[in-house]
Amino acid sequence: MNGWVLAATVELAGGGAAALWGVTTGPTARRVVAQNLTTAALCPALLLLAQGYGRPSYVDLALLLALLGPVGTLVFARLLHEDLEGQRPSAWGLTYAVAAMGAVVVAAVCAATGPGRAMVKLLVIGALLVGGNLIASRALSGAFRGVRGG
Amino acid sequence: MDEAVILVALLLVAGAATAAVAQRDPARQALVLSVLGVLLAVLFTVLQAPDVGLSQLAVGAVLTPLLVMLSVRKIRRRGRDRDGAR
Amino acid sequence: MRHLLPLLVAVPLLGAALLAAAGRRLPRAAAELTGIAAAAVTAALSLVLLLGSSPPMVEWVGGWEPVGGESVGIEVIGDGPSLGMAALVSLLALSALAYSWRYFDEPPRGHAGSFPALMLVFQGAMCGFAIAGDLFNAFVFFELMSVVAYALTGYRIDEAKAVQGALTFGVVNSLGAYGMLAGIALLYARTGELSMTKIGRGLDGATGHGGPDALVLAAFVLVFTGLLVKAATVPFHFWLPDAHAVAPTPVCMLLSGVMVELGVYGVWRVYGTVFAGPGGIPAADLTRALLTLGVLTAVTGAVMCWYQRHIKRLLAFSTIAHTGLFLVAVGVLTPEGDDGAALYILGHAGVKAALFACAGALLDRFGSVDEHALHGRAGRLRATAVLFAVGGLALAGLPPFGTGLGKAVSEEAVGGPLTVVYVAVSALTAAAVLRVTARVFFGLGPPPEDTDAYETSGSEEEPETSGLVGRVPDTMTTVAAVLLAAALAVGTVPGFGDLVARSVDEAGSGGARASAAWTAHGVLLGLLSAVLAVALAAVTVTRPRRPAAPAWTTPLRRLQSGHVGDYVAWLLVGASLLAALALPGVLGG
Amino acid sequence: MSRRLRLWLLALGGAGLAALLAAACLDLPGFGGRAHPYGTRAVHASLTRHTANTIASVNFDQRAYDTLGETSILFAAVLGCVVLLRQARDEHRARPEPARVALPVRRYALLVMPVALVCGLYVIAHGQLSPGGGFQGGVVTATALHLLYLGADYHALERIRPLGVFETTDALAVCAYLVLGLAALLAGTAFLANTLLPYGTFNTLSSGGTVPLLNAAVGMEVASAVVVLLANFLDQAVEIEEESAG
Amino acid sequence: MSTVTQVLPYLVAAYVFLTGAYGLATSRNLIHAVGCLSVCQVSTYILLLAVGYRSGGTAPVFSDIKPGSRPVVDPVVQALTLTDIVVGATVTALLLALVLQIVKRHGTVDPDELRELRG
Repeated sequence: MNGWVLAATVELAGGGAAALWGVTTGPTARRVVAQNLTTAALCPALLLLAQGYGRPSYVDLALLLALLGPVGTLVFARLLHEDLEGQRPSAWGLTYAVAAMGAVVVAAVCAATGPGRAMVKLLVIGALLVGGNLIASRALSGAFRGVRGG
Repeated sequence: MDEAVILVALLLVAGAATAAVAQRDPARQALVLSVLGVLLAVLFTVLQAPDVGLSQLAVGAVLTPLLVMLSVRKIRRRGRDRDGAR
Repeated sequence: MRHLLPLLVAVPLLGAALLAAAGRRLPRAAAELTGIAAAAVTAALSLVLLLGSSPPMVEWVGGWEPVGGESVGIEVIGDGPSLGMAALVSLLALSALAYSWRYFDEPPRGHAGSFPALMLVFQGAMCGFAIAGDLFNAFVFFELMSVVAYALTGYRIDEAKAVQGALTFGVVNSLGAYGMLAGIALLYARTGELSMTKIGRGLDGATGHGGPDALVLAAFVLVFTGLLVKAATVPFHFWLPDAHAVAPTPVCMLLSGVMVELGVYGVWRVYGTVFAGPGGIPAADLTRALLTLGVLTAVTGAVMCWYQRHIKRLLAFSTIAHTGLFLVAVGVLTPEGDDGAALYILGHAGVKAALFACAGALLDRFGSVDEHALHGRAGRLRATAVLFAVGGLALAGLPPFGTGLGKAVSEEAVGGPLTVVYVAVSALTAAAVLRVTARVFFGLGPPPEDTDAYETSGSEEEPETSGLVGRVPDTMTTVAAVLLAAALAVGTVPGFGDLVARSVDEAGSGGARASAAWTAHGVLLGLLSAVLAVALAAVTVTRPRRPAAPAWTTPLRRLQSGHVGDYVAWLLVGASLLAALALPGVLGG
Repeated sequence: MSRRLRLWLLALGGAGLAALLAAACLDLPGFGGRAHPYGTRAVHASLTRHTANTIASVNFDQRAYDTLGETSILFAAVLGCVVLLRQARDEHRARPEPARVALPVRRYALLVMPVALVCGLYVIAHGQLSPGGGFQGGVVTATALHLLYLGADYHALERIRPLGVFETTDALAVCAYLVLGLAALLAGTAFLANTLLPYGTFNTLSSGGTVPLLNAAVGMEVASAVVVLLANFLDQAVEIEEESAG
Repeated sequence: MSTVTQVLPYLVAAYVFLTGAYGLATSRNLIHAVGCLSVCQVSTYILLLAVGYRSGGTAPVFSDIKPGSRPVVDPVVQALTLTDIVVGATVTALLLALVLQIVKRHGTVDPDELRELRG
């Protein structure tokens, strides 16, 4: 029994199910938002798991997800911008809530790790996660409006 | 306890796989595939395979959706050009 | 010596990588010469290794020699059949590269070397699959050869049929390969090993009480589904005509000549090493499964072959028919059967590649491979005409061609009513080829009427050269002639049959020896097939009206729908059928 | 074949296969079982060769021959895609219009690109120590470059992406892998044997003999291969047009 | 552990394979079909890793734990899965390239409308 893993399980079940529901129903714009929030919901779960298993090396997964997840969303925002036009797919309340949760998780894991190189890595992940999430949301709500041929 | 988290991840992956098949529009399928990729990465982590998880993140979350979306875009652009030429 | 085994893979891959790296700067001739050189070195190497393959060699790549019988490395097998297949692959790849000499127009801009490079990777992959002694390693090279084959099949992107055929090929074969991987995973779960011999021993050790269980059956079905998809066995065969009929001719030579046969070889190798023990699938069940599927395949292939007008597609169906015959020979699980299949494969590779080479010459000369459209137009291609006719007769198993010897030995092995299948199937496929010869090259008989809508026509195809060629290049004719001569040599060189038989039996389980030489019985049956083929072709060509296809063939032809979804459904049905055929042994055990 | 008939066939085949697989699942050793003979041997072999990440040891040492096949699959697929997605006779290239991207997104892309590149290289370099390796890092590195397309436009990406160089690197990396294998053979051991270099100190960057070298070759190969692959798809999606579409 | 957890991972793998095959056979869009093929492949990842899992084990990566201090899961299946993922990505790319050419030459992505090869 391990509190970190339990937290990760809850986060995974809640975030994963919500993301799955969001990405399979509704208009395309809503689905892209759900895809974006998947990153934000599952990246903290990966951090919690790394902590729970006592394996600092698993943190690399969270790092890569925080880095690549928003890139994936930007791909959709860029290549689906025609579908997104006219709709304003922004769920800012939800976005901030999920970003705040990510920040809380990073802070908790940081507290458990203690200062050092590992903590710097965690902070980088936190920054990438929150920043990437907000930027991707911004991109979804019309950053590529003018894009035509490119 | 460890088994519970594996169970949750497995069920989510099964659900995402079903959804990916059920989405008949390729662009929407690509969205589900990218979520499936991330869920798989989590499943691989809980199965204690971080190497595979990293690989799946890199491929499933970005590369495959990007390839699919570029194909979709090419087809749409072609359709638009055709309509315009008519 | 055994350390050189991995070079069969490394040399062509190195050649391909160098070609791809330098392709932007190399002139075309230099690129093609490099390709031929790499293929030739590999061929020479495989022959040298083949000569030294008795007793069989085992190499552990990476130097992970077993300690106390356990190793963590990958096993590579150098015995007669594996090196024989590697040599066949290399020689055929060499002739395909020679055939394509200065041939294709328009290599992609700045990629003069890409076609020979892909061919070299294809060659390396097939060699790697042939010598693999580790099940997962076999899967890796299986997948490598598939991936290259998809790309090569779709090489002519301007051709609508080519890209469709390549996609069908890709989807069906990938699905089969994933099935195979799942089967490997099941075997790993049971035995915890990946080397074929160790898995076999693990299965035997795990049984202890009673024979195989559902796990072994499922693993068997999944692994064999992958292999049988490659071997184009009914009902996994639908992709083959769609892909082989549209691939560039040199690629067809490799696909039909040896890649499909590698599927049969895989069946032989995997069954013999993994599933033959008491913990595997009982011999009676395998025989039942392979004979049923093999006969179905042979008959379906032959009937479909007869009703084609697209010449390359006709040849592709004849490959299916012959693969069915190989499977039957392997399926009786006797040393004679193995010898017969080996000789038949060798002879067939030469003959089928030569026939494809001739069909390619037609395509480049006339921009069509349609029997109806070409009626009487190819009269001036004398050399090609002779080669095509001789190829047709060789396909029937006319002594003393290698196909005839292989057929005779196989018939001896299977015996009884199955002999009829051999005679009829080889006669029917050969008759189709001879019919084409008579109509296209000699203009005999009235032009056939276009009646049936449900078929693939071969007209309006792009030639593979830049524009139609005025005369068939000498290289193409020479390659076809050399290939036919090789097929002849398989049957005529004294002692060759026995040599093949000895090396196959040495590698196969049991160690029983069988001899493979001409018998009066075999010669007579070969002559019978050839006479039947000529008669059938003559009757069809000379009778004023084409005999209407019997009603029962129409549904058979409708099954070949070109729809990838249908093929996937058939793949699942085939896997279930295979399970049902092998089920009694598991229930009885 | 009609849709209905296909569904029936599918149901038949699917039911048979499902029954078979379900029966097989019940016969499988229970999930989480203890017996993994090969796995145990692999861990032991990895430790004797001073490779901290056993998966890297399996990939680049014990089963390096499989990885050769895997690398070749990627190499062949990229070569195949270059051939299949070439500009056909009836096509031409059109210059895409420059794109206007919102400023925050552009800033983010330009800021994250170097971070992603460093991350990719880190994942490659630590392949034999921590989770990761040539393949994972290679994909990340290649993806990082494409942030320029997302944050700016295709023209900007084309300027930092000399395609010929990447194609050559791709092929040369495969050559390097093969040459390392052949070197071991020439040195008197077996193909791809890890005996050329000292095994070094456990858990340091230079440990594991040839493992880091093979890992680096694969990383280089994957990074360039993915760049070339995406370039061909991007060309199709953005630049290449058919003549008749005018 | 209950019987359910003993076999569930394998059953999920089998289910995913069959689901993918169903989607592939009934697909009306070739890009969708290629996606379904990659779903089929996902089942092999799950199966391989489930086979190699060991209860209470951790990854055999010794950069942050001492060798022998904890039980480890099977590294071989992980290496196999890595290879498998590469294969999947490349096959997807190659098949998508073919789909693009089909669209150009046939003008459709619906397999029902491809009528060139039959009989």
